[in-house]
Amino acid sequence: MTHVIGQRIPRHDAILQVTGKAEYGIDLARRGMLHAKVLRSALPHAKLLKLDTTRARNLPGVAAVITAADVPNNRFGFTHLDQPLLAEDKVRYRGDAIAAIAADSLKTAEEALRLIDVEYEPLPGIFDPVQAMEPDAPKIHGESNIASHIKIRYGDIELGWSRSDEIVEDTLTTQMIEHASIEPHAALAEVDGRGMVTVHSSVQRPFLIATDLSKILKIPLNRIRVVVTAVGGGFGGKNEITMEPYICLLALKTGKPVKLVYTREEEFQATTVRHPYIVKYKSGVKKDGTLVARQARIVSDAGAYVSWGESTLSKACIHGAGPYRIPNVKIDGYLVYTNNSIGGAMRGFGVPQLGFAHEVHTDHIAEKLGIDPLEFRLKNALVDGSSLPTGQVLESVPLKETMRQAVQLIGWKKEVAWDEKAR
Amino acid sequence: MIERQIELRVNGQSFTILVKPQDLLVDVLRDQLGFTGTKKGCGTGECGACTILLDGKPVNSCLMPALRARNKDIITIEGLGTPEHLHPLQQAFIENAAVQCGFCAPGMLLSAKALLDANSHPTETEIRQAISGNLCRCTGYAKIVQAVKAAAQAMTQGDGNP
Amino acid sequence: MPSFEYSTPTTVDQAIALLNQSGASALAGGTDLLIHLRAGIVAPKQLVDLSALDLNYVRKDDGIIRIGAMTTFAEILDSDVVRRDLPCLAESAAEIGAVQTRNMATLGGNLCSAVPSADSAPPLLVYDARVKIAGSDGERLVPLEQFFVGPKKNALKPGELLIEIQASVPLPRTGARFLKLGRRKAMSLAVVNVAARLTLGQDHRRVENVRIALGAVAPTPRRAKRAESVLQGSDVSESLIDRAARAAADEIAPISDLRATATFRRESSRVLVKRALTHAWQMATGETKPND
Amino acid sequence: MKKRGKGIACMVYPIGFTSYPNPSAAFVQVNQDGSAVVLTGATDVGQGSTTALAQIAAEELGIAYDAVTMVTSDTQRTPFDLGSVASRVTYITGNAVKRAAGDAKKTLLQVAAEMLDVMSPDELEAGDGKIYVKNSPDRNVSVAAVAREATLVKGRPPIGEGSYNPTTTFLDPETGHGKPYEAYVFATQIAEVEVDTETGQVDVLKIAAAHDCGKAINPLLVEGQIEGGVAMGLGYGLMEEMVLENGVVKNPQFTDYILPTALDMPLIETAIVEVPVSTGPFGAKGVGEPSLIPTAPAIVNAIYDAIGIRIYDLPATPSKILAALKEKERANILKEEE
Repeated sequence: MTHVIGQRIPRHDAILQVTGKAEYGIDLARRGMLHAKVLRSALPHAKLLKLDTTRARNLPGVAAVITAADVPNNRFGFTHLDQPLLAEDKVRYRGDAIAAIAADSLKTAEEALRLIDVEYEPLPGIFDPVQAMEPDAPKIHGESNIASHIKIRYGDIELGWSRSDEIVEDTLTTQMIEHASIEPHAALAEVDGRGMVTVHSSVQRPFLIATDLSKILKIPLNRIRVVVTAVGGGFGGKNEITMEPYICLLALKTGKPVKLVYTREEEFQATTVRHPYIVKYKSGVKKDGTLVARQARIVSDAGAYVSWGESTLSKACIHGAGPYRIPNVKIDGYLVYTNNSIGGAMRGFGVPQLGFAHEVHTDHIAEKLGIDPLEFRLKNALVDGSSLPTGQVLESVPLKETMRQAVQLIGWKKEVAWDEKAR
Repeated sequence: MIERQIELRVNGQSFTILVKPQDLLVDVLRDQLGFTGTKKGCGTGECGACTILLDGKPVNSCLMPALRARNKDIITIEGLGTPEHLHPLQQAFIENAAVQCGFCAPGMLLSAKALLDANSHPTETEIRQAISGNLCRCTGYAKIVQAVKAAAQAMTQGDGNP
Repeated sequence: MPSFEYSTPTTVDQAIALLNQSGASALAGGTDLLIHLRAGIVAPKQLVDLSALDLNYVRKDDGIIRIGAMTTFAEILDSDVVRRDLPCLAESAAEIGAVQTRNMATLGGNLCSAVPSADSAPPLLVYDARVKIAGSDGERLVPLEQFFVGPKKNALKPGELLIEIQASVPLPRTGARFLKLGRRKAMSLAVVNVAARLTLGQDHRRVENVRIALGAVAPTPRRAKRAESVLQGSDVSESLIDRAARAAADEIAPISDLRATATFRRESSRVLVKRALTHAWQMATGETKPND
Repeated sequence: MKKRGKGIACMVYPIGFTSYPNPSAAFVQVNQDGSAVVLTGATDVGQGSTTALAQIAAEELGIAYDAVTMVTSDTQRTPFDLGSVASRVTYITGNAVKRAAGDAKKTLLQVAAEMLDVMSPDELEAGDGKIYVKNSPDRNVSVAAVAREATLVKGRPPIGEGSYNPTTTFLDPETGHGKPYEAYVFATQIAEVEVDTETGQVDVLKIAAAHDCGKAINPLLVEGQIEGGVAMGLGYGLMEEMVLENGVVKNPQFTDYILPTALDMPLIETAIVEVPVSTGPFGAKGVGEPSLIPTAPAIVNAIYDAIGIRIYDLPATPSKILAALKEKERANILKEEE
């Protein structure tokens, strides 16, 4: 019998992609469609004193302008409902949207953007998450800039230190990263005679977009349809709503299809990023190379809103001990508001940051002990039946086998003994 | 600003159109003529998604006023091959999984075509050089390089119909 | 994109007449200008497209190599004359952008942009290139060194046009090398770029003539004259090259920016000057062929 | 001088959402000609999930890959799916599709049992577009014939539904204990680099990437995910960085936000470590996100191996490497003077 599983079958739609026939978000077009643009904050942290859209509205060719007052439910967020769709009394980062415009041409929409009058009262900004944790730091939301604190406790960390022959400490930092899908965010919204709102968008999670739209627009889910176009790269950047509510509101207001495509600059300034992390590791180890304790303190720069920051940090903390058997673990993760770009979902969800940190730290420990980095890893690697610091027992753990096969492909600096039993 | 009537030759076909001086070739191709296979990823000539062939040479159509393309031969992805009659490069891109999200593919394919037109037996380095102006965020380029090699082989063996 | 008029003159005189109108801007390859237009950094009333001027050529006559200002970097790379006589310029052309950029960007445009990192500037500086400038009062020939007057500022007066780049065929026993550090291997603006040329005397040891030029380490591409004077007239040696490289690193004025720190630029300038001179020396003595 | 070094990095990564329920659902209909339509809300963002899901449906129904049409990602045409995130589609949507196909197959087998005159559908298997009696494959009937019989004679169109939600628990807020995920994958990457000790330039020569993904539904696509992840990891390790000044992005274009080009990518050698898991569809787990995780640390560890400089803050730029080399030189001179 022939099996389909395991076959090297090319993508089902590759023929459309290589002939230029795949329809991406940026390719959408409707007769009579309007083009939208979004006004972003000129300051990283400020009170909004005045917002006057009269001049923009009166520009010939402008079909509609929306501000916070036009949004039925202006708050969204996954774990924290902290983000306004359009700024109300305050702006918290340079990507905050203040108003959106639909016009008969992109050029008119761009021109109208410049005719919106905004008066700000600048507030002190805070851009360093460590400073933002200080009690007297300017506050971005409410009473504290610490949006969440995640804890993992496993074994007894003090006992771990007391049993260690050597303790190694490192501080590692990672930078802010953009998803940089080659296709920018792009979507088109249209409303039919029955009041059905249809959004065609280049997104990774249509059902999340639909439920968020339903809440924001206060329209039941059976009147909202999200259809995903060909997606020109996602990597987590097209995980959540970005532009869809604006174009839906503008389409509802004008009765015409509305399209919005972000410029590359907007992609960088106004969409989510990979969180920068500061990770302090402290590990205790026996002379023979057995890891006995590991502590991590993680500070994540959330940016102006939590978005997926808490779930990202949580995943990072869970994997903070790395792929190793360590009986005593203590991990603390802090998610901190700043006036920087918003950290969101991105491929690896916090683990690339931690992966860099624990693997460089692990090499440092091996060096201190004078043990080969591969041998040190083999000695401490997770195996079938090992536990993570969450207490979860793992079943299928071919970690050592991945080490063996990687070495087979490229070679290693010295011969190591491969344990036959522990797969 | 006055619109001017110009003739553009795209994929062997002539089009008489009205353009403004500030109209970019990429927008004219996509919005006026419907060649939406030409993609737009940055607007600053850095990603290569808008690559077209101008008199056989790859250029970024986002950095070119449409007026400048008068009297030149333009090839877009739609002119490379169709689903019914694929170019060997397109065939090789499909078979070697050289496309993931596919957004860079049109520009990438045209850069590769210009290479193979000039050099039927490119080395791996020559292939990488030829596509180094086309960013891909999905594939790590490995399968793209493989596909170009495979197409070169197919074309020199005469299996192809370039 | 703002609105503007567009003209495509077919003679240099026509182009100059158009460029004399207020708000006119010359369009060469467009790889810089179109980006600036889109970003609103410039807003010309009129673009004067130079592509119909017949300025795409590389010629050699009476020991002078003449390159039309509208010659693209792809054409420079293809030119046997450039590859043989000005190999260092060919090396820099190969490092500019990627294929698409090289098919569009022109030598004249790169020089006129006068950005500190312009890759074609250091090689032409070490070949003592001159630029031919046409204006309503006729033509003038300006040493390239005097063409760069500030960051993104060139010596063109309003209404003037750079039409040709000239360099003399180097003497025998000449070696030259262009080296560039970018942040990746293609599509990279120079973090530091360096060109060096050495012409040795008949004894194959004495430095008859030396030129060293660097980019991205000062407000303009510039020669390192103190470094040149270390070598000029002396017998070339490894230690002398070392001293010259140190002198070059001392006389530049790098800054820290997104692309690199000033310290890095200074240190790597020293290394690149040393390597470029060493290569040029080997080439001048015949140990190395161009483009090795 | 150029010095070479090798560095290793390992990883554990989970499949699916942390703790929160994250179900996927699917509908399958087998047409009268033996082809099938699969409805799923999962989105193919380039990773090839739609192709892999079609393979799962085809395998379960015992029909050819080409006989499956996928309808995806439309909130009013396809059933709920949490989305293409968290490396979850092959595993979770894959399980949903397999269950839906299995559900449709149940009808087929019941009808076929009568057609082939066997006591129980359990005696039957599907494969190669046929339904046949286990151990006597000569006794068979085509899926098309069965589907036609089921639909037009028995009046029971072979349709199926399925959903899957991994078993997870929320974490204790004080201890972090619980079962946040159902499955985990593991990986090792080794990088070989060459560092120019005078300029701090790092040339990545080769990367070996060995990834556990359970069972590879489609090795071609798995390789693509690994190679692409390595490229993203290389950018993370060596070049990419958004620079903000007072909240303003200073490099909002590809001019100064540097992604790797084809010339920057080394040879990538991949190994797919296949250890099927009982909970995954045909043993599959996932590979989407993990492929980028070990790359940056493997490169940074290789830099250390080459020149004895450990970079603690990403990206490992030549400016940082050269500064560290100079610092080390100074320290060595001081040591010698002591």
